[in-house]
Amino acid sequence: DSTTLTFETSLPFTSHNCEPPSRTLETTPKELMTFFRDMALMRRMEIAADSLYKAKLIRGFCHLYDGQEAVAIGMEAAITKKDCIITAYRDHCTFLGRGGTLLQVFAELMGRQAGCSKGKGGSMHFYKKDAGFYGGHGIVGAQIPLGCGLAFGQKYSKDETVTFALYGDGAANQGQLFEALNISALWDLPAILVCENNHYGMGTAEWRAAKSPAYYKRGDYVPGLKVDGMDVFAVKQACKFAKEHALKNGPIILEMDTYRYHGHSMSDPGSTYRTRDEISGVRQERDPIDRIRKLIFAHDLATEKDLKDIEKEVRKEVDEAIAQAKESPMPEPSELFTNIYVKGYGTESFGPDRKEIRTVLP
Amino acid sequence: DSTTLTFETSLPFTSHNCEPPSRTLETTPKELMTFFRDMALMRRMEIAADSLYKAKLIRGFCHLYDGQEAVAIGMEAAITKKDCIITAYRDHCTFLGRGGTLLQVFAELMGRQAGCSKGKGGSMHFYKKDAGFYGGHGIVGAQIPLGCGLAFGQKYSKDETVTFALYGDGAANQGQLFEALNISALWDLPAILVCENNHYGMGTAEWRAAKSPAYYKRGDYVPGLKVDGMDVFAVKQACKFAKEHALKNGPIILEMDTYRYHGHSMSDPGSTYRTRDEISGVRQERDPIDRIRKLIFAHDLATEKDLKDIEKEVRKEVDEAIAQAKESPMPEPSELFTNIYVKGYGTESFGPDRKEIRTVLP
Amino acid sequence: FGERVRDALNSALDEEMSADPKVFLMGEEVGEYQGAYKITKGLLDKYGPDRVRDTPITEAGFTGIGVGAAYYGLKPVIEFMTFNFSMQAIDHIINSAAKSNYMSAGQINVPIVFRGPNGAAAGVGAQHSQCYAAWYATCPGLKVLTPYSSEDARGLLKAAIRDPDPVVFLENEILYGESFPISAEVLDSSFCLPIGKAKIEREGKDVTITAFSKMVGYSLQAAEILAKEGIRAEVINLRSIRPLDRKTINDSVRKTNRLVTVEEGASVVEDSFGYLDAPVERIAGADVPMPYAANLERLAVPQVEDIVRAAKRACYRASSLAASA
Amino acid sequence: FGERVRDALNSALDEEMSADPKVFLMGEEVGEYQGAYKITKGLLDKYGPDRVRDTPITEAGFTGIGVGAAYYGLKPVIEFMTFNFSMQAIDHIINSAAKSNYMSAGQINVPIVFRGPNGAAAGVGAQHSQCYAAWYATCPGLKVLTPYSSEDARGLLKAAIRDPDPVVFLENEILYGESFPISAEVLDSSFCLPIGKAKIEREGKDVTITAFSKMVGYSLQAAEILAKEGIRAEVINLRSIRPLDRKTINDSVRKTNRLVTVEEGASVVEDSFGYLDAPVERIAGADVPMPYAANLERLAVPQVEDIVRAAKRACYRASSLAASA
Ligand SMILES: Cc1ncc(C[n+]2csc(CCOP(=O)(O)OP(=O)(O)O)c2C)c(N)n1
Ligand SMILES: Cc1ncc(C[n+]2csc(CCOP(=O)(O)OP(=O)(O)O)c2C)c(N)n1
Ligand SMILES: [Mg+2]
Ligand SMILES: [Mg+2]
Repeated sequence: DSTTLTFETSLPFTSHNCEPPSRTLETTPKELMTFFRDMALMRRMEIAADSLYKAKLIRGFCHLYDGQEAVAIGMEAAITKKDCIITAYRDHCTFLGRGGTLLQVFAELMGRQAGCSKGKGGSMHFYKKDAGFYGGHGIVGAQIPLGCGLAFGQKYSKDETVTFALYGDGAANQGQLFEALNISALWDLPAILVCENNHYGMGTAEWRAAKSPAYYKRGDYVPGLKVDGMDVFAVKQACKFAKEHALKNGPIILEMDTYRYHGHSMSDPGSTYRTRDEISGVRQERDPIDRIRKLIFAHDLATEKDLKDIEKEVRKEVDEAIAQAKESPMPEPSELFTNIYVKGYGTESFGPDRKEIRTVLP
Repeated sequence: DSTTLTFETSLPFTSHNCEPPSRTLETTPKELMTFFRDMALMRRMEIAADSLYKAKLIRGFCHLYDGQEAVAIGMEAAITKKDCIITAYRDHCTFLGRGGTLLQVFAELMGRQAGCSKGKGGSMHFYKKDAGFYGGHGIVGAQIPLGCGLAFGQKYSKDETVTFALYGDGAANQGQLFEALNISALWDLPAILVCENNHYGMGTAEWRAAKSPAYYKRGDYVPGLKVDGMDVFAVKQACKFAKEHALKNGPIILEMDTYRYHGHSMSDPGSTYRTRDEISGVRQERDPIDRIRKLIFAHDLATEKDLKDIEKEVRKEVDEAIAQAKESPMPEPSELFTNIYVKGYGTESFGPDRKEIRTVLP
Repeated sequence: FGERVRDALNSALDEEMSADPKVFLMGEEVGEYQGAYKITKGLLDKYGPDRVRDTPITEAGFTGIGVGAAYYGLKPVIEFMTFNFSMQAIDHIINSAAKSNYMSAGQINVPIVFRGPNGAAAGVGAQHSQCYAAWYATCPGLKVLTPYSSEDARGLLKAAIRDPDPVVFLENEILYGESFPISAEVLDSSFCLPIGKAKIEREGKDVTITAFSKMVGYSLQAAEILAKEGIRAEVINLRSIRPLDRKTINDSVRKTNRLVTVEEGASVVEDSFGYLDAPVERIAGADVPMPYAANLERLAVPQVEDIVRAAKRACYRASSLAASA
Repeated sequence: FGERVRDALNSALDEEMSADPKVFLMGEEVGEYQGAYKITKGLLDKYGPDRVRDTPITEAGFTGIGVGAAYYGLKPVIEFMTFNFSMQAIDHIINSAAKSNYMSAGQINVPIVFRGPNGAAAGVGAQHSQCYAAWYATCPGLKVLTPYSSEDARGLLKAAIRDPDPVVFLENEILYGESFPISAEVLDSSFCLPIGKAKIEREGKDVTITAFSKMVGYSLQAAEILAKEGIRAEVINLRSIRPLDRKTINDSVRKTNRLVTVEEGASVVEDSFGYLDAPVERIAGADVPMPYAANLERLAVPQVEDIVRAAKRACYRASSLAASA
């Protein structure tokens, strides 16, 4: 189980202003099997969220990550929970990758007490500070300077850790990225900007939003690396490389070439601005789970049935978490007024009818 | 007077993603003499503003342009008043270059009715719409997208004209620059971004504010040109080139290597973050007026005394304008409430004491 | 014969674009995607990509470009996918748009419309639910319109586009799908509403209720309930919150002597009005970031019963005062 | 024995930096230049470039970085050269700082201070004179402090830095150079003021005047003038506008039965208070962008005589009402 397997990433890395890491890497059967299971779990979780949404158990926005699992998993495999991660609203799987539970995910999506944000955040606002996950941000691009700020904290505290700030191809044009990158470069912050290029920002294809969609080069004076984001090993290799680089030399950009299978959010069928052929082409040729499945078979690490069994297990886990989440009560009404300020540091607050509800804050 | 003189710009142009224009250019004695006079007038105007400020006849912020005159003059020489210009708060000379009068300048600085903004704008907010000058903006960097918007208007209206948006080296790091540039490049807007690199943003040297102070390259996928901004002919040549480029291919960046002699604004002595030697070195070796003076002598176009006479004339013009400006009355109190909305389109407004002053807007 | 607010907005855009070639649209997903909320549906096809401009997700950049185009004399209509994202560009709305006519003593007017859904939608959490009415309403140089019905949507949007000053046009996502009866007059392409005039949606003598946007509907429901208890509420749809139609409010209050202001976000109507028998009753958004959970969300925004209660309080207090006098 | 507000702010920063290594400063020109208004003078020398960070002119970027550092547990003090430029970064102040503790149900608190001069200075025109008190005061999750005197400056800034929540700290450029008497207690490094408590600067029985920042000084001058005419004004320095010390205001109004609110920018204190014999009198900035010319500028902001007039109106109206009752 811990024998070493050696192989190459699907594609060579393309680099900008730096020497790319080696394509050759090592893994173990155990790691391969873990990757398979973890990605299958994420996939199943997102598909279940889709159903729950359609059943009206989840409200508002809900952005699913299926197709992009290799990025979350490969990144986690390269780093520790002392490294920080921050991302946008498409955050369910990132949270899971950091050690969040399915129950916390589903309960949050349904607005229940057992949710990771006690039902107060919703789909876009997951956090797990104890494992270095700082959200879950709804404003496109805002998480980039925030992530550089985490990196600032790490460097200031001499923690020898790094921050991965994830953002989409749409976000990649945001001015605050360029501002934060310049500051990070001036101050050698251990910030890794990870552009998850799924080729669309909502309904806008990358080339319609960016004059130069070569996102790994957009840092100009900052090094960058283009990575096959559908290959969990390439992601892992790139993140390891980036972490070392960042600790020594400051910021670097990783462009992950990936794909989202779902529409942008639940209101987007996801098929008006791209062809069904394009989607099924990616599913057939580049699916990150399939790639691992094939590797497992190629190395004879499990049978078709073994993997089916894992998928069944995963399905059960998800179903159980959903059942549990449904049991979790809605937040107490008094929670409306908690956490506006740190406990003990607020004063008072009012409801819509100030004469009726005036609360001394906890 | 209209014989052709041929010579070379002080330095070769350095280019990014484009073929630089030729260093060789032609001028006439007339143009040379005009450049001298116009720059001398600007210089004198700014020095007079300095005195008026010290005499407490000008209040608030006041940013002087002396040292940078070649940029305003060279640019005007290459374009027409149908082309647009927009700049930041250091706007007195740009306004003059567009055909504004000394009286309008000084009256505005003193907050008088005869000011170009009737005393309501102040030093940072000069405009001359009829000559394509759109201000005069106090928020660092904001004028860049605004300028691209003017270029949008020109293209939309098929006017075959271009916009020059001027900004400082400090402003060059602003995120909105990168946002506007991307959009301009996507839409081929005839926008010319002119970075007046005077090497300091307030007290911050360029290299402390920018990881890459090669501003002509900061457009990444957008072409750029580095220009000796102390050489009015280089500026003229570059602006002509840029205009042609922009009409055909969309945006381009011009970095003008220039220098401000004064402090950032009147409260900055300008000598804590740079040495007096540095300043006097530039004055001696690169002064834009001196350069023209030397060319005039080299081509025997005027005597020392001729130029002295011009300088005297210029001084008199300035003094007269100041005298006139002092005669101009303060705005009528009723002007407090004009121009909040377009005439006839407002409703009412209030003074600090709503019970006392409630005005139906003009 | 009803029309949805969405269609009313769409037809207003369509007609103004067809009437004036200087009008163009710009924003995220307004073109090929037909609008994130389909307000701009069909307009790309009809007017082409020069006049319906899909932008990257860079609000500061495209808003600045819009304002610059307005300086030049075009009439941009800028869509914010939601007004929450207007914060990225708020410097251009305030400093570049609202103040230019004044700073230039009338040289540079800025005929631009900033529009999009504002305030609470359903279940979208704290970062996507803010109401910007109170902020923009404090800014001289801006006009701030808040349509409720399809008539409002058409009439006010057309007015906003024709206006030579910058207009912040605050729509409401939940109203987009609502239908309102609409007259032939309103459907006429010449139809337009005056900026700064409120509309009395329901007449009454006992208490004045002012509201805008979605809260007008709630107030009408409250008035219905109050009527059953013999309280005749006058419901004023403010339509414009800058300028505020003080005359209409004052005239109403002079009649009813009682005022309830209803606002979904932070308080806007901070004027003191005369002729009051009872203190102004204010119903507004709770003093909390918007929570996600459905039950908390409901507690965070005004409900019909809040309005009913406040109106009764105003009436009973007033009458008890009168009795004791 | 007086101290300038500038020095009070400087010493507060100095002491809190020395007390807590997690405190650091960030902003434009705060280091080598010693601060555009010299508030951070000497601190770079004393604490070094790791803790006194000069930034490029990119407010969105460095504010976001500051907020991120606060997520991580540091205690950043972010200087805006003036609060006008906070608009570039306002999304981070509101969406990233103010809402995070709530959205994360208490996981991510944000101990950060945003400080700098706010509101009108002298002769700096429309884009550099805006008062942001009204905007920030509407935002749950933020605390908004508005020092007037040197005591306020020291005590409130130290409180802000020690506080675990995001604090918007609105200074006033014109006050920087003003000296105020200051006690030994206030000079002690342990000194700190509670957040949310107003201070009665002058006691009086006839009319309550609430004000913050520079307007406290104007109100005290007005009270002096009123005293000569036999009107004893109570002047409340609000110190904090979010939270607002309703109790102190209410207690005062219960005594005087008359209220004048004085605000340099747009109205903040929108609460209704009970016990009033006369309607609230509001003095606030004029409804115009700030003009440059000195005479117009004076008309645009409240003057002492405006306060005097409003106070008299409140008193005479009240007494004439009393007479007619
Ligand atoms: C500042 C801002 N503008 C607009 C939006 C609306 N919006 C949410 S997600 C999104 C598309 C983002 O695309 P991308 O960055 O590629 O990320 P992806 O959704 O593909 O993961 C848009 C426009 C927003 N949330 N924030
Ligand atoms: C957004 C913003 N931040 C800060 C300021 C304050 N400020 C005014 S000018 C200036 C320096 C700008 O330097 P640069 O862009 O190089 O232009 P220069 O003054 O050298 O012409 C600063 C920081 C401002 N006006 N706007
Ligand atoms: Mg994308
Ligand atoms: Mg400069």
